[in-house]
Amino acid sequence: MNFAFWIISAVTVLGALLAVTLRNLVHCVLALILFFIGIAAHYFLLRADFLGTVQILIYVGAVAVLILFAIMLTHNVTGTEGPREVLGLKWWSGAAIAAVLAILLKKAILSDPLATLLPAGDKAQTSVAEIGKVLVAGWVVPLEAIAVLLTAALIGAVVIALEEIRKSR
Amino acid sequence: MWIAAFLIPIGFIFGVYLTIFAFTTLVERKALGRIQNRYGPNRVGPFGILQPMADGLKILLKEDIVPRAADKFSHFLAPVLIVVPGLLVYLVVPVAPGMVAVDLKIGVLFALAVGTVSVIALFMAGWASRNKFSLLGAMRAVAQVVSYEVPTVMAGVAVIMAAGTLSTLTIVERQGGGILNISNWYVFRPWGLVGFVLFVIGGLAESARCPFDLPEAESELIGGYHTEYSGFKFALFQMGEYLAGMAMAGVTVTLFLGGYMGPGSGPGLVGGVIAMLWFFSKLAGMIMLNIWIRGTWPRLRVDQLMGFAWKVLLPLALVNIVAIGFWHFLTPRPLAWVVTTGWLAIWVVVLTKCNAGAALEKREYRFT
Amino acid sequence: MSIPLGHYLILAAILFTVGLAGALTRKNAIIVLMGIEVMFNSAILNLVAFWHYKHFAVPTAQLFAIFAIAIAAAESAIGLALVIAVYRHYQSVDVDEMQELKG
Amino acid sequence: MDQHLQDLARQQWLIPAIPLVAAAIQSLLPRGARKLSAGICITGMGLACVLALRAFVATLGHHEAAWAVCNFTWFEFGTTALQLGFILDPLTAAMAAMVTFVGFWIFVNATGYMHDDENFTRFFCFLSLFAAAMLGLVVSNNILLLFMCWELVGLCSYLLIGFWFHKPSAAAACKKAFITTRIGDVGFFLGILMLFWQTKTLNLFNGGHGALEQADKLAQLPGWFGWSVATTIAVLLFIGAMGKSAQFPLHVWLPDAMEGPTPVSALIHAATMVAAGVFMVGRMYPLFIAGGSVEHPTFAMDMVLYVGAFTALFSATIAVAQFDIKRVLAYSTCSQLGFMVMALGAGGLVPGQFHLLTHAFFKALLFLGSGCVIIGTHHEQDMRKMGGLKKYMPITFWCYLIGMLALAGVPPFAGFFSKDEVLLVTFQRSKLAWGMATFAAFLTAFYMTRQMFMVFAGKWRGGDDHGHHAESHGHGGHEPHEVPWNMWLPIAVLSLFAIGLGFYGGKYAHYLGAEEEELSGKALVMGLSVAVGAVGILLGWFFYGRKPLAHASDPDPLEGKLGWLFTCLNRKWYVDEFYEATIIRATMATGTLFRMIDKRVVDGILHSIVWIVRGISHVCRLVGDEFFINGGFDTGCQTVRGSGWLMSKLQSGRIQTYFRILGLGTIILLVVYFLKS
Repeated sequence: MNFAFWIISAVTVLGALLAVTLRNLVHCVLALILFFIGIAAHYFLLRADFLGTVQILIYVGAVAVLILFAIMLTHNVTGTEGPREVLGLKWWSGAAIAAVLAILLKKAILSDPLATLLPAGDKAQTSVAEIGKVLVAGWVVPLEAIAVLLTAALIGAVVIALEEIRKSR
Repeated sequence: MWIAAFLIPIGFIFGVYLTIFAFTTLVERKALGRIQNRYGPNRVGPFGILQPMADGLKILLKEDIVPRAADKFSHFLAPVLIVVPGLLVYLVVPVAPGMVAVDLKIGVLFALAVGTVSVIALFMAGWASRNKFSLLGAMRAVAQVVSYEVPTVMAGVAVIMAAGTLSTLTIVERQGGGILNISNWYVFRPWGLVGFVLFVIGGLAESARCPFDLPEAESELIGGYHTEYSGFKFALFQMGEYLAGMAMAGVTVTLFLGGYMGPGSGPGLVGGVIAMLWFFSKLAGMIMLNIWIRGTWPRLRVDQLMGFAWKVLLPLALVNIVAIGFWHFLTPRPLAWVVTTGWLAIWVVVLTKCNAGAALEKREYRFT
Repeated sequence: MSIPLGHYLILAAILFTVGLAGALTRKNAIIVLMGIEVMFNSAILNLVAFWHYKHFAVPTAQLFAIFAIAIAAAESAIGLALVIAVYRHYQSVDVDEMQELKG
Repeated sequence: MDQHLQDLARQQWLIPAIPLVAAAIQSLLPRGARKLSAGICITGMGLACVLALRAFVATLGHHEAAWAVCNFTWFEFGTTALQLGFILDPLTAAMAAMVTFVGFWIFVNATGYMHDDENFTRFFCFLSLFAAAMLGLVVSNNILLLFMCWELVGLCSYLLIGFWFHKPSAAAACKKAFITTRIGDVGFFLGILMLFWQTKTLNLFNGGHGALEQADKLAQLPGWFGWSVATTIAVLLFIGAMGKSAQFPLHVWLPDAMEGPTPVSALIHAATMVAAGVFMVGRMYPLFIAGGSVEHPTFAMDMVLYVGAFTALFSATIAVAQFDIKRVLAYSTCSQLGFMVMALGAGGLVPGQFHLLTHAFFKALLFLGSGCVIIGTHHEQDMRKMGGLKKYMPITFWCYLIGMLALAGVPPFAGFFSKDEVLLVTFQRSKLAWGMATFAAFLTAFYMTRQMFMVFAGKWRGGDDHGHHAESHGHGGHEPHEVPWNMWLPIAVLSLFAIGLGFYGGKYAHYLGAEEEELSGKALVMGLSVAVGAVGILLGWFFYGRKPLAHASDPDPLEGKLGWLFTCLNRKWYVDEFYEATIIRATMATGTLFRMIDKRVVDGILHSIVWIVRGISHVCRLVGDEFFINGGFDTGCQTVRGSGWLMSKLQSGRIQTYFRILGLGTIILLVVYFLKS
């Protein structure tokens, strides 16, 4: 069971790393998609199936495509990155900060007693229906809020992107 | 041991569906021939039965050309990604009672989610071949798939609300019973019928077949996103396309046509076999429907296609959800029938009326 | 034999820092957005891990996760729209060139 | 009667006012208004003359000295009030009448003399201004007003002497006149100050507590050099008089004043201005005699006496050797003034004043006569170039003769009586002075006859010395011609007075209120003076009448006799040269000395101070301002800008920088968290 965890986390980390370091934008997106699928797999491992599918549906289906479209719109079609930028002070400082943060987090996690908590065993997995019921019953207001937020985001994105067409004509 | 438990369904899926794919190509060409008043392929083997094998062999022997400027990695990966979602859908399609590769509680959602992956594959294919036409074709395909996916999912929501569960098995079970295991099919419900139509149209659009086969419309884009592919990759593209089509057909069957439910299908071995027979016959029927449509309907224009998806199908799907709502809460059955059919009829009229202008506007030619 | 929570936390931490490093070092705005997406997902993974190990019975965690994913999606949509608009102005998505809002 | 006098006194100020107004009007007239200007001037003088005579007549009838004063407040500041006043007494009345009458006729003569001068209007404006000043001096009862008019008179003499300012000699002469009189005025001014200081009032007669009424009180107070205050004031005032009346040390300006037109000389240097000094002494007489008696007079009286006597003798000697017709008369005036001063010094107020009056008339006559001669001979002034004018200018000759006889002291004429009185008084006082005076009288008679014969006898020597020049003009020498009526009428009138005035000597004494007293040795003095006069005339005839000069270039007969003495006399005893050598050089020397001191010492000090200050300021700028203030300030705002710049770097607009800062922040928080736990 846990070797699946290692494989999937390896895949996820690889995806993330590649997404960040690759030169070719489209390859980055593909790596990112791999990363998203890795995360979805983790959700399945953690027995949060619904989340897994939602993750795939939203991220892989929508966000990845969105990013691809963004790349298409803002880049020359070849999508190749410009000349490899010199690893200036900026690059090193960024990496240094991230590394230090990683060390500190790791130290924090290891020192915390929670780290050694073991899974509670195979209790009944919450079914999607349950989630649905709770969602609609207890969390209706947030649900509606999220709905409004998403519509607003939708309209906002359209307005920002569209402006170009009206202007160009 | 548990690995074996995994391998058998995978083997079944591969074996069954791939052979169905092979023969669908043949049947399609013969049917189109028939529609076009000509014989289909009948040279290879009796009545052209061996034509698929010949095609397969031919494609295997063909040289696999990769354009120099192409993006090696994604060029190679694209065909694979197109095939995978098609196959993944079959995991959740119940062939016989209890016989489903994986009985996911969120089967339907999984099937639909996986469908979205194909979008990326299309794009990668188009983009990787560094060809303006293929890129245009890919962009069109992506746009089309994405815009038709939404109404399809919404239509599926109606069924899920009716069945109350996402698991495909339970949905099929719910459609059983009734007169000869048929009357309970969702297709015989008003909202079910609307949902069925939406699903069929969605299915055609997603697999870019017939009226919506703009991406690789020969006359305009010389084959769309898979122009640069040749040899086995091209075969994979064909396979992916057909599998996606059949996958949508399978899902349609499970959701609306009662899956393996039919007179005589039951839990036992014999019932199971009869159920499987019912399932595959319904599947064949749906495929024939696709081929039939392909043979008869003209290709849509891009703006008509997009307009149709967002201005007609989506509203209809939302209306359908409302209808299922009425159906669910209006306890006296006939009242439910009247209300939902009336509601749906009104909306159908309204939608066709307000979209009439857009859809059928007279096309003015610049160079008369 | 099963995996302790610590592993997931470390995994999430690593993913988060990788995302942060990406966001910090890369010059391309879209890559930065992707970095941010990675950070988002690592956070949600962390949340789900905690849910799985401590409050398995309670479904609300998943709600939170869903809401978080929804928000992340909206955010990335807006982000990308902005990037497109900025691109129109700057004719490039180089983060360093977008300096006009300076002190 | 007294009320009438009081009214007249109150109208006294009109006499000077009318000529003043006339002068004001004339000053506004354009150069072309010649007739109008002359008319205004003469009418103004005529009116003043009428008023003066009216006042004179009013004072005649009184048995004792008719006397009225009118004081009024000029202006007040704070508690002290400055008062002015006018006086009507026999002295003033007589003097005013004389000045206006003689002035009138001189103005009439001037119209002829200045006939072809283009600044005609300006000349007559100055004349009326002068008349106003003189009359103001005469009628004032306030010593300050007197001093003001005194200065105005000095100014007018300057203007009139220097009338032909384009002649350098005239310009120098008017300056000389003005400065010499100013020197005298300094003494006068000190006297006024002392008088005011002691008596606290400037009015001479103010109902009891006027300046002069306190003379006896002043006599007791100790003044300078051991004299009493009164004597000191008297001495100072006399110095002023010496300057104005050309007494010995300060007489040098009078001969040079002849540069002015002849009517000016007649008016100013014969009749009026020079008489002002004598009049002022007469006016201030109580101060002079205060503290002393006839037996042992005060020092002031002695001083006046001997100065007068010496001046008379001295200038008479110079007059003998002069060739310019006007210079002879100038020196004669000088000696006659010496006689008047001597008379005053000898205690004879009345003889002095009476001689002043008579002298005014016949000296004005002589000057106007010389004016006529000059016009007649076309501006010829050198007696050697004249001669034989008797036949050409008969009227002028006869009037001039009368004037000469009066001056020489021939009995029936005015000059004899007044000079005799003077000699008589001097005889009482001091034999030395009387001897000098008598010799002076002899010299006077001599040089007057010399002048008569040189000018009127013999033949016309005009044009001789230029010899060939005259012929080249083709029509022989310029024949002298008789002067028009408006020139010889005045001298005719004046000659009448020169004859008749002498008989009124006794009446004049009574008029002035002096008590009649019989003086000893009257016959001796009178006889001697007549004899001396006759001898002088005979000698004059002997040298000059018998064989008048043939040519202008002939040497003067006297010159042969006297030799070096004659040239010495002609050079005016080298007094001018002496002054030039001593005083003027001394002042020039002191001037240059002070200039050197100023240049070296004062400038030096100043420059060094300036240099030091500049140095200090330079240092301050360098050290203080530049280094501390600017430096401090600059560094201050530099740091502020620097920090500002630093902060702005943070807001660099690059998103990733903000991200990095964010990361840094979280790291720090974590570190703190670890450190704390």
